[in-house]
Amino acid sequence: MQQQQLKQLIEALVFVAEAPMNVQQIVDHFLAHGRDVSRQQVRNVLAELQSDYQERGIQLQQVASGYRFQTRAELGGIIAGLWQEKPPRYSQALMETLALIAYRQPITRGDIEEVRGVSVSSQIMKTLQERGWVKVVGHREVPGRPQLYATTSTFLDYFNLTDLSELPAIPEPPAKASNTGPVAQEKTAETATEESESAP
Amino acid sequence: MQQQQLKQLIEALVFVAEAPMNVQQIVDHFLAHGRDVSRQQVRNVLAELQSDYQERGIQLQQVASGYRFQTRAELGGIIAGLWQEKPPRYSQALMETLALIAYRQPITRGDIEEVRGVSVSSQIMKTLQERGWVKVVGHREVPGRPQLYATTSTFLDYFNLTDLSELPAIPEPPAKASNTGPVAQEKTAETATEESESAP
Amino acid sequence: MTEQVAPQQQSLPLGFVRGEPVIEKPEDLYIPPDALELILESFSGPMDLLLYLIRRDKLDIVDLPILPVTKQYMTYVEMMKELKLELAADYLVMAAMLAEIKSRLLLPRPPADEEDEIDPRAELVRRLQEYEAIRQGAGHLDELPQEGRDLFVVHAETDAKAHVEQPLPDVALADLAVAFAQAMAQAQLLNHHQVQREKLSTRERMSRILDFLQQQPRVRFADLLVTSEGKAGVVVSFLAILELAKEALIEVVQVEAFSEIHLSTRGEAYATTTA
Repeated sequence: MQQQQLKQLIEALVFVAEAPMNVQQIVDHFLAHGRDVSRQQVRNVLAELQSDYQERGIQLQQVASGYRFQTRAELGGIIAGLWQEKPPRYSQALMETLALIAYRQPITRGDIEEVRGVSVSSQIMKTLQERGWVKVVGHREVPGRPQLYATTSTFLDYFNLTDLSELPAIPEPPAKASNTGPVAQEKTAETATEESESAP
Repeated sequence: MQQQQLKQLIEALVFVAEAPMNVQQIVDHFLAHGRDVSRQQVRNVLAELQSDYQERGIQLQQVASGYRFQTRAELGGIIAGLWQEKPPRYSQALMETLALIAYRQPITRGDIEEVRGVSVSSQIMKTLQERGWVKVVGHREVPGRPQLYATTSTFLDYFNLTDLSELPAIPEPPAKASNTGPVAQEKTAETATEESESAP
Repeated sequence: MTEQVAPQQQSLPLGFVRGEPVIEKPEDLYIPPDALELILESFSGPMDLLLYLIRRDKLDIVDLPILPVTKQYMTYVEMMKELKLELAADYLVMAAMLAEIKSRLLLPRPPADEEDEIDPRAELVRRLQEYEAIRQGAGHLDELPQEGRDLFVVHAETDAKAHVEQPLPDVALADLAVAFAQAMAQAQLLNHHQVQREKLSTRERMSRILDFLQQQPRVRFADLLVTSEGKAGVVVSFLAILELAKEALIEVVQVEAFSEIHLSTRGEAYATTTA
């Protein structure tokens, strides 16, 4: 296939797809149509496209689940006016809960309550799960087997991130007071194992 | 407003709008956000955008109700694969109707209904005729002159048959209740005898 | 949000009544409960309130001065109690904790325990630090460009959907036989009588002859007996014609003895006779 046609096709594909497309999906799509394209070729084309759209009103953005075209963030205000409804504003309580799950995942409801000092409302957890931002990834093996929550790729997509490492840094959680130290470490180790287990 | 920013905004607006946008709608949108832009300016920008996208996978197209971005017509075929669905399955009612027509032709709708105990939907007859598997070969000269259905050569071709005598022998019907068992067996035995008789 | 109600005075800002800041709650002045509620409800919890008090008074989290913080915190909790705000329960837990830390700090410590003793404030300090980090994280999240607020995912129109061919269902021959068996089994259940299965080749020939008669209204009997199919073919055709005649689907006409026999559909025969 000619380079020019390949580029046009990938561009059109990403524009037309209903969800972000990743490199593998693009390769598979071509394969399904009897065209052999390597992952590297696709990656090169995507990089070229990204630079083509650098100065335009829309951009080719890589998010967690793939590539998508989106408007420049700086133009947001005036474009938002196209719709009657205002974008939703989330409460401080919801944003704190989301931040805890994002920065300290996997995390139980009890952990969230301890940091925030208030019980977590079921409505907040429901909203976060309905938006597809948060999901249950396992249980902590302690009495009651509380559910462990983590963020999803939908969350990353929504906040325009490729992965969690792109979250702006915050201070590390301070170590627990010395007498509780060993317990805290044990918990962290256990959590880490659970995380790797729950990864697909 | 700077020319560059105006262009980015109009580009993003046309991309984001749910329906094609015309020049007046674009002018009105800017006005609603306190920005004065002339129709001529908007037209110039649209012309520029059209030429920018000349060689790309998508193009800025003017249609009756305004401007919109759409994929190049030549790419349609390969992009279509994004929506290619798996073939559906025919309903049990359709399969039984087809089977009755195949094994009992020529047959009227009334005959089929008598065997199946339920009315045959017009949709089923339409589907079978559209598929080219079944056609009307005459009328039974009884009141109402019901149409007589038979299978076609397309039907034989699809199932890779030379003629109807190659239709498979009727398998034992799945026992619906234990007391119907012997009856079903009896029938199968009889069927098998007939089959061997009808062989040339 | 809470920063808006955080002026630099040492005194407690309760709110603004008719544009005037209310510093202390005067006994004789009526403060609309709505205004107070608004301020108190702007805190997302006891940790938020505590952090606000510390930050407002520019206190050091690590060297937390428990006494003044507890006093100020209690003033707010009292107001919440008066207003019967629903959140009070969570705030009371914090109040109890502050009171406990205060009492432990005030208690004289036995010299032997001096080294092992952990600062009773340590756990609270740790929680405050973590809470502050998370609040910062929530702020970061809020500042990230968000879909539907700052940026919009765009799609292009396409005529590609017109190229999508709706695939037709696949049917296996065996499925057809099974379907027939099922239909017949159903018929037996319905009718309680044997449904005879007729010879396939005959039924097919019947269809073919009827179809033939659709295109050609009158056919010579002899034309239907195709010798190329051999004896069996002739027999099948003959049987099919007899069956069609029996079922009154066709008209068999012979003008005189030994003359050519013609076949026509019944409708056609009627049409000819009436014409």
